[in-house]
Amino acid sequence: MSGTNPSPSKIAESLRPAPASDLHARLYTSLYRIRRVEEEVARVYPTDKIKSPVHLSIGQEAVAVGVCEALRPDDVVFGTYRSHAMYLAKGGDLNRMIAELYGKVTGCAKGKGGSMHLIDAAHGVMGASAVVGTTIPHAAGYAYALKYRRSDSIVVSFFGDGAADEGVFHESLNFAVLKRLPLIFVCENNSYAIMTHQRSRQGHADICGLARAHGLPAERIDDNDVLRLHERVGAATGALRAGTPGPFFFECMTYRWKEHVGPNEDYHLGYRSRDEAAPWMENDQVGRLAALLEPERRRRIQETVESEIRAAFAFAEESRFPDRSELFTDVFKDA
Amino acid sequence: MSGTNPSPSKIAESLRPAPASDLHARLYTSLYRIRRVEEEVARVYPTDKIKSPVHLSIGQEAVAVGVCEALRPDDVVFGTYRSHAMYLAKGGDLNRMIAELYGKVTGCAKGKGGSMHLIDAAHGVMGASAVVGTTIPHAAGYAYALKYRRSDSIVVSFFGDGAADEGVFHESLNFAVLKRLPLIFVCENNSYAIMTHQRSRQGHADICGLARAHGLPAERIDDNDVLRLHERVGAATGALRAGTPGPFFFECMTYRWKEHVGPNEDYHLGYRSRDEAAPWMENDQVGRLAALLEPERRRRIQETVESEIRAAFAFAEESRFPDRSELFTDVFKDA
Amino acid sequence: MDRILTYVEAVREATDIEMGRDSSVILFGLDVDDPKAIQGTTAGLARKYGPERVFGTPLSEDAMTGVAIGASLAGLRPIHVHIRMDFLMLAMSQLVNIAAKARYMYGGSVSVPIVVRSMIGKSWGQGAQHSQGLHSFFMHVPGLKVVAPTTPYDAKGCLIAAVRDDNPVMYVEHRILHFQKGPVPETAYTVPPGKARVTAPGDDVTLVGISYMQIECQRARLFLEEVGVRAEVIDPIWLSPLDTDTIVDSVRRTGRLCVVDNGWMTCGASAEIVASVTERLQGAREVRVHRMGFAPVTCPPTPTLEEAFYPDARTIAAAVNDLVKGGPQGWLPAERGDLKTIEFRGPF
Amino acid sequence: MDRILTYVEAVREATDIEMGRDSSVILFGLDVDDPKAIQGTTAGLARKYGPERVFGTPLSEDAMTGVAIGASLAGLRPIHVHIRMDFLMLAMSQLVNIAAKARYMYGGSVSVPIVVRSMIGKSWGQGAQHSQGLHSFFMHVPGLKVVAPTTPYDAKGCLIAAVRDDNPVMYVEHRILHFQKGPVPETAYTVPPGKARVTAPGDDVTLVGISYMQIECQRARLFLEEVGVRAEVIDPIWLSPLDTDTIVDSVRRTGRLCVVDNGWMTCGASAEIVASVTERLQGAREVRVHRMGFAPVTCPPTPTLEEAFYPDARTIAAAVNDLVKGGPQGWLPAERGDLKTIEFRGPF
Ligand SMILES: Cc1ncc(C[n+]2csc(CCOP(=O)(O)OP(=O)(O)O)c2C)c(N)n1
Ligand SMILES: Cc1ncc(C[n+]2csc(CCOP(=O)(O)OP(=O)(O)O)c2C)c(N)n1
Ligand SMILES: [Mg+2]
Ligand SMILES: [Mg+2]
Repeated sequence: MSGTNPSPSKIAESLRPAPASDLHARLYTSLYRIRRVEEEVARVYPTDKIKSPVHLSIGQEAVAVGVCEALRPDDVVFGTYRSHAMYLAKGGDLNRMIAELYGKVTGCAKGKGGSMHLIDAAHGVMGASAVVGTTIPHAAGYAYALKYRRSDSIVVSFFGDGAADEGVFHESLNFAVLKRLPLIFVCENNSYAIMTHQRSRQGHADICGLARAHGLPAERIDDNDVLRLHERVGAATGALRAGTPGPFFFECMTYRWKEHVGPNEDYHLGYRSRDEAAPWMENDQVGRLAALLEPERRRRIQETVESEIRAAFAFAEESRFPDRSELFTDVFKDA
Repeated sequence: MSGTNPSPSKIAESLRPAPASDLHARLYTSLYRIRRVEEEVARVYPTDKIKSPVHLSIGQEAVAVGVCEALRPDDVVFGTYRSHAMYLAKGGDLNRMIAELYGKVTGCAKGKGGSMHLIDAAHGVMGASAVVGTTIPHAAGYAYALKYRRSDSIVVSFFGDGAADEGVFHESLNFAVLKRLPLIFVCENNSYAIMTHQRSRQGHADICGLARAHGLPAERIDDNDVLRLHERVGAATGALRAGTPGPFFFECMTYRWKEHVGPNEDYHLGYRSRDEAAPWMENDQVGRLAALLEPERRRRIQETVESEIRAAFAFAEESRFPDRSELFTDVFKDA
Repeated sequence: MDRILTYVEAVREATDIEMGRDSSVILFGLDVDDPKAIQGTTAGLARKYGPERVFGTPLSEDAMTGVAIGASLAGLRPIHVHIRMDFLMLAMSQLVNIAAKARYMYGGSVSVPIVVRSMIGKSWGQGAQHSQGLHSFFMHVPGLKVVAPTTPYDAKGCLIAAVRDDNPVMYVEHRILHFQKGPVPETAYTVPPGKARVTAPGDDVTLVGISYMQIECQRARLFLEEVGVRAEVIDPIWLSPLDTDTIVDSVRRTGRLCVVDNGWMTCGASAEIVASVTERLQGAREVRVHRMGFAPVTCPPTPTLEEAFYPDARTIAAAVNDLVKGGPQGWLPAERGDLKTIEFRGPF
Repeated sequence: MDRILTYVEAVREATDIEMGRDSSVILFGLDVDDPKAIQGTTAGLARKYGPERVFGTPLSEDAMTGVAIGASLAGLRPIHVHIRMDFLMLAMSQLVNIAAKARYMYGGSVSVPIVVRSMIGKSWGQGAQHSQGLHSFFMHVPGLKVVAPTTPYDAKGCLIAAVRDDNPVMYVEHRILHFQKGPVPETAYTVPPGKARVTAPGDDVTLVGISYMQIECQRARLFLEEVGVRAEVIDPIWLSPLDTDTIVDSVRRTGRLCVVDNGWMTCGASAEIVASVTERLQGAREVRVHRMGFAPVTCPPTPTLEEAFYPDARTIAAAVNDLVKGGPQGWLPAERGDLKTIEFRGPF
């Protein structure tokens, strides 16, 4: 069913936008769609129909959306266990994502991956891993192959502030600079690794500074502003396609509204306060972009998205679980 | 036999120096001693009496000597497979070092370590590893313990420019900064990892810059100047003992005169030229310090060292190999 | 009358006792000091012993393992905690190349008294990278001790023994075992290395269950009673050093051995136990052997496949029945409420 | 008449053939492009195929393994070289958590055609960290293929097969095998996964030798002739998938199995082979088994201890003789000039 449901940009286009607000419509469509999908995931979660841990991006959507809307379909992204937003923003198939969370054979990994290993190679979503930092070098290797093949496609590596604690982060940046790869590193810095703040893990806590020390042009975007994110990353993709050697680095400050894993809030645990969250919620990009659209148009986007979501959950519900025989397939690829 | 032979400083003292040139005598004694020991190792090597690969420090002695002469006996060092200089400069037992190279039971590791795993805990030489970068976090852990114990001893981590390619280098620096450890990182930058130049491995090739990005005060010492090394590291140890929080970082540019491993030169291989080596050889610190000493005194130092070296090789020759029963000891420490 | 604790409480109590007894014991690892406190196994310890002795770490498994080793060289006794065993793959160089070898390659002049706690995950979609039982890697390498306690009693006694051991000990937990309850004395007792325990007597077959599979084996034993098979169940507890004698003695009586591991079989603990029992009894006693473990695939999160991935009490009982009766009996016990697998509910 | 090449030349030729055939094959690793060219196995390739296809890397085993995986996801076929197997411990997370699992956990939508070459060291004081044979780790994890060729013929055929395989292949070399000479056809032939080879016929005992130990086993066989024991020698070649059938067929005839591994025994390849042969033949044939491998200690560099650390032709012959005659015979063959172990001379 890959491609049965349109990518955010396609939806927006299908709504024949006035060129000026075209971008806003695209960004809003993607933001709203991701927000609503995850709200539905959170709503359904207590029923135990979702057979997987869920690491929600609610509050962080702007990063995935701002970045991915600046990419081409043939560009490629790698992510983490918290990749619902990235997967959808890049055009990953929604039906197959929800089916994967349900553990159904129609899932993007046939139920063999779960929510932490979303993939949709046809749309450039090349995978996500539950071991922090492990996909960063994959992005570098993929970018090396693109450069070797003289492709003008670009790779984006998404990871969190916690991944910057890992040695592989540095090894990968160094290799990317050494080989001048067509690669954009995007650190989604939500200040926490589970419940441990960046300052409790990083002596200096300046991830952009580390990237610069490896020789990368690095830019911190402090306010989760989807328009600015889109504009700055677009400048980088433009430069790369124009032949400027990579890599580029963006540290995108953002905030996770929900608990690290699961559908609920966790402000009661005391490791962070609602006050800390408040400014981020006031600066919610979904609401902000909604306000930029003319109401009738916004309503039509919402309707399209809502029916798409209803269809996706219905698809997952109706799909079957894999047969036991599936257990032994996909270990090796046979010649 | 630990301690049967005097440490460099002890030799120098025993020679009753005029206070002014005391430092020069100490540095020269240590430099000359290390140079001569390694020249003897290289001379003996073709006889196959040495049952171990040898990674000689000839040309690089100034770093180990400048640093270690600024340390106290109770300070601790960790090193690499190229640690003959560090071991001797810190006061490691010479007899037991040569015996270890010979694979004798009287060796500092009873013949179970070989030249790549020199240790002399009694003199603060806490070990060396053949896997690049692996002792860097050991130094951090040891320093953590010292700080926890409220000791004013200091740990020095010696490693090469190649180790700075490894993720563990970054992870260790970050932890050391996070915990403000009494630790001095000393990168012995001889520009090569085996035959691969730093510029072929590091996209940006600025190791001090990386250290600064982690929040360390970092200083590059470009000219292998033993007096400057000693003075600058002395300033750092002084600050640490005076309560300034660590860690500190030094990148010490130096040059390996011999092949990566083994007793010979390797300029014929073509990965580097004699011209590149020439300025380093002209700037030889052994000769430089020799010239600073009054001839009679220099002669007496040389005599003392030469007889110590003769004794050490004789000791190794006469010592026996371990019995086969030794194979099964030292796997575990029994309660 | 006995005091009942959970496995989690037992681990926490053992840590508390040792930290109280010996100021050289420190505890660190990702999230040991956060509100969830590693399922509660470290709850309250940061407050009680302070941030110098109990601290969360950066995500730096390789360096932090080296830090533990370095601290141990200076006389501390670090307990390093990992919420998933899978993450130890980032620490293999320090564990295999250094911790296991330091004492030997330094000629006995140092020792490395560290305890590395790690947890095997299961169910609720943990999937490929949160479910591995890789203890056989550590059994393979000389210089490491490996323990996988299955009861609260052993969890406490083995952890105290591990902390007091002067050598590196890999302490293997299982997320589902954390929910087990059982009697735990208040005293600071140890369950020392190298001794297995017969957890249930029987004469027809010897059933060795490792880590969580010990629970399934004990349930399987009850199922087997339905078909008149009396299984002797053994918990090796310590996988290295491994108490082969206790297993051999049992198999000498029963003549049949089934080893069920909470991991893959190829070059696994089950291969080792089958091979060494065979070596020991050849010529003396004819023996029938069988291995069970993870299916030889990556762990799938979806329930239908995950169920087929793991051995459980019923599939174990069926296989053992066939082993004892000398061929396929076509018997699979019916589910029994009293022998239901505890399901650990997500999200985790 | 046959063309004779060294193992080194065979590896180099296989790489050259595949790189010439398929532009998606690239070669990288520390020092592959330096004057020593990994013992010569990569000699001239950097010049011939250019720095984009053949390049040295930073000392970053973890990331470079991830780079190989990422490049393979984009359709390249990387060969990643490590001068010591010990260094793979820094790459375990990428190998075990990603390479082995990517195809499965992504539901078959990707494949990871990478070849990881690594070398086991021996002698000349290589010691604790330059001598390990850790192939059993990779046999343990589903999703990886493992091959350990011992002849120049197999070195070439297995490497070509590995490069053409669409899955991750761990290609295990041995520094001393590099010096072996043997016939190697010029054609681009493959020695495909899953087939062992009987390297010498015999009826009294089956002798399985892994990696370098295959050489010692073939020498042991000649020593055994002195005491009238005819050993059948088998080289598994591929350790995963392992050709148990060929070994079982031989043991069914001989009734005796001795497995000699170039690694530790506990949870090692020798445990696996002994366990699976026992499982397969139980009931059908009584079998005597014996395992040999590294002594259960860290590898010592000093010659007197190193000699005791490794099995060799004479100690293997002695053990096999005892196995065949059913008890200690007190026979240890005298050294024979024609059966001397090649000593690889340092410095390395
Ligand atoms: C190598 C590794 N260590 C530890 C963990 C446990 N863990 C899971 S998520 C997480 C936090 C990662 O934080 P970050 O990278 O900032 O991503 P975020 O969850 O904030 O999106 C940790 C420590 C892991 N999955 N992998
Ligand atoms: C982790 C690891 N990778 C590769 C090697 C192989 N190797 C041995 S020495 C060496 C070069 C290290 O260079 P550097 O750190 O600069 O130290 P130097 O030899 O110059 O003193 C390499 C790559 C190793 N020993 N360990
Ligand atoms: Mg975060
Ligand atoms: Mg160097």
